[in-house]
Amino acid sequence: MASEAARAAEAILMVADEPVEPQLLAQLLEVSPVRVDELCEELAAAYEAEDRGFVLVRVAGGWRFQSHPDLAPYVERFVLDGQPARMSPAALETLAIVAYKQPVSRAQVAVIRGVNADAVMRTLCQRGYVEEVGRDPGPGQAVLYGTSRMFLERLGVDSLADLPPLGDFVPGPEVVEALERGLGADET
Amino acid sequence: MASEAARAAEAILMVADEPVEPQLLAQLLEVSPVRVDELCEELAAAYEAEDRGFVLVRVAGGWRFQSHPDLAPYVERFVLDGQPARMSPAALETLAIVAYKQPVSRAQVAVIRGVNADAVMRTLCQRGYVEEVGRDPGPGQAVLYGTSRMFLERLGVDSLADLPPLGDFVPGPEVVEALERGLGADET
Amino acid sequence: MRVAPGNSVCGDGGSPAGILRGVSYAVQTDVYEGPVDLLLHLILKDEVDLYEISLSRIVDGFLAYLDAAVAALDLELTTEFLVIAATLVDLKARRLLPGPVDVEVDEELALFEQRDLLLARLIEAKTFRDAGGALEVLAQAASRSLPRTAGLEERFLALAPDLLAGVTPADLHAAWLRVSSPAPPPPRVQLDHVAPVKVSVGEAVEDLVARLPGAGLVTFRFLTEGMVDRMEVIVRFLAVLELYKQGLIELGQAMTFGDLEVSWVGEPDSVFAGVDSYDG
Repeated sequence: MASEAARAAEAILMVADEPVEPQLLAQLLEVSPVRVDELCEELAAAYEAEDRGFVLVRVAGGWRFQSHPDLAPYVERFVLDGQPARMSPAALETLAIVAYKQPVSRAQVAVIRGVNADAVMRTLCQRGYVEEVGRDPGPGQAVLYGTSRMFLERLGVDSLADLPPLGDFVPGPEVVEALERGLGADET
Repeated sequence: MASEAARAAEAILMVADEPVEPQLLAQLLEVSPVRVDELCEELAAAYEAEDRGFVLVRVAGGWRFQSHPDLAPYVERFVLDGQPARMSPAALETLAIVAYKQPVSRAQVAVIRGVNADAVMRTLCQRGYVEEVGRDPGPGQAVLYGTSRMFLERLGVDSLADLPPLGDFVPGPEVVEALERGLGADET
Repeated sequence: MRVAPGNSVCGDGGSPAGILRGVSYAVQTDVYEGPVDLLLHLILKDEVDLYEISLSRIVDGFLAYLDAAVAALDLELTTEFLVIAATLVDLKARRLLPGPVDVEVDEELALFEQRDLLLARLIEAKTFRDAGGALEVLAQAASRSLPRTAGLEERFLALAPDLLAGVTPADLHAAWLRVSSPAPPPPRVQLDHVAPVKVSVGEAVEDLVARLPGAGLVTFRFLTEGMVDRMEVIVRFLAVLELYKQGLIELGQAMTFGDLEVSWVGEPDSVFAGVDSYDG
């Protein structure tokens, strides 16, 4: 029978996007950091013994699940065949918002796009086009995102200043009309 | 000794960030989709038997790892902002109309609810549970809405066919009688 | 309790009751449970026969809503409410006013039709409300598990196709313009000139109790003189029905579509007993 702490560690590590530090796990599981390392080592040994396709390893100061090195050929095929090869319009729009409005939080991106942007932002971060650049000083301390060096390189520009300026935007007649209507409607 | 295909499935599912369809897994593992489902069911049963803190489930048309529901208290403490806000009764009722009547226009939803449905529909679209799925071929070409893949994920079901049948919710004779009595229809 | 427990999956969380208390709107302006919901709640929860008192409560509840949400007054909602209120007033009036002798068969049929339509809508509304409750149960259960979303490990990222291949700065700019151009605002009806209706059925009853004794035979038209708002007239009509039910007034109608005549028959110092039924 697995211990509650070991099961809780498995659950947390399964949903974590980044390696989880033993100190944080210790706090969540209410055991000592030393005990956390013991538990994780026991789990890792069990997966090994059961010949699982994943491993639990200590990287970058924390614990995380990852695919077993033996199975890299399958994962590579998954990366090549199972992932989109082109940027979707939704992803490109999100990237444009980050590029032009940075630093920007995920919530702000969602407001501009009108739909939840979490999944797309995660993909853009993972691909290295977008990265964390700071924290909002206000309440909640939302993570702020900006575009990366790699983004500029892949797009073939030297700096953000080389992107087409926002000032080029001239609203069409229907937009002007809509704006006027909007202003009129607020008159009392 | 675990089979190579089962191990490869575990490895791929560990690096996937959304449910992986059996067809794709079948192609990568070079087995049939039916065999994929069997393998995944065997894995899920093994995790269950080993009392793991994670589960392998079929959601929104694919397989994915997720944390065991028992361990929600730990995971919630770890993922502070992860809990989706609860939906209002109005949003739930509207979502039910879209889920069971799709594809459906906003006007059709409004007729059933007896009130303008624009605000609620906009919220549901923003949350990503409802999306445009086409246009009414008739005059006016009203936008038609349906539930999204995210809706299935949020509800933890594999497909729309797994929702309880609408017939389950049609009020029984005693309720209909009460309604008739309320409208004074049982007289005369 | 007439409602079988199994038929109430959603549990009715109490929000429809808020309509009557006028409390829930401040936080739920976009989720107003419409007139159909309100009827459903009144009939199934309070178990009132609409013939008894609840129509006035519906009107009072709706007025309370309008009071609280004038800024966001919704024309469709108001129209919907008027249609339902008018149907109900019609239904009640038929049963209160003297015999069906001069009622056209066609009218009677139309009335049945309206009532059946209303019933069908109530059944439909109840069905989807309970279905929504079931979805919530599923969502709650599912929210206890979180999916793995960690994604690719670093060693595989280099393999992943470059999603920016072929994307130019101009494409990016075009994408920005797509999301940043404002969508035309939805058409809005100017309602600023519409004064909110302040009178409740209870107040209308009080007004009638003050005016009618000693006034002799008066017409309903007379009692609603100067009223420009249909809602006010409906409220006044409900007050008249209430007094009739209490046996304080007599109603008469000389001919079909003729003026409704009202005369006070209560004792001069009759204590009006119905005010408490307006509290919801």
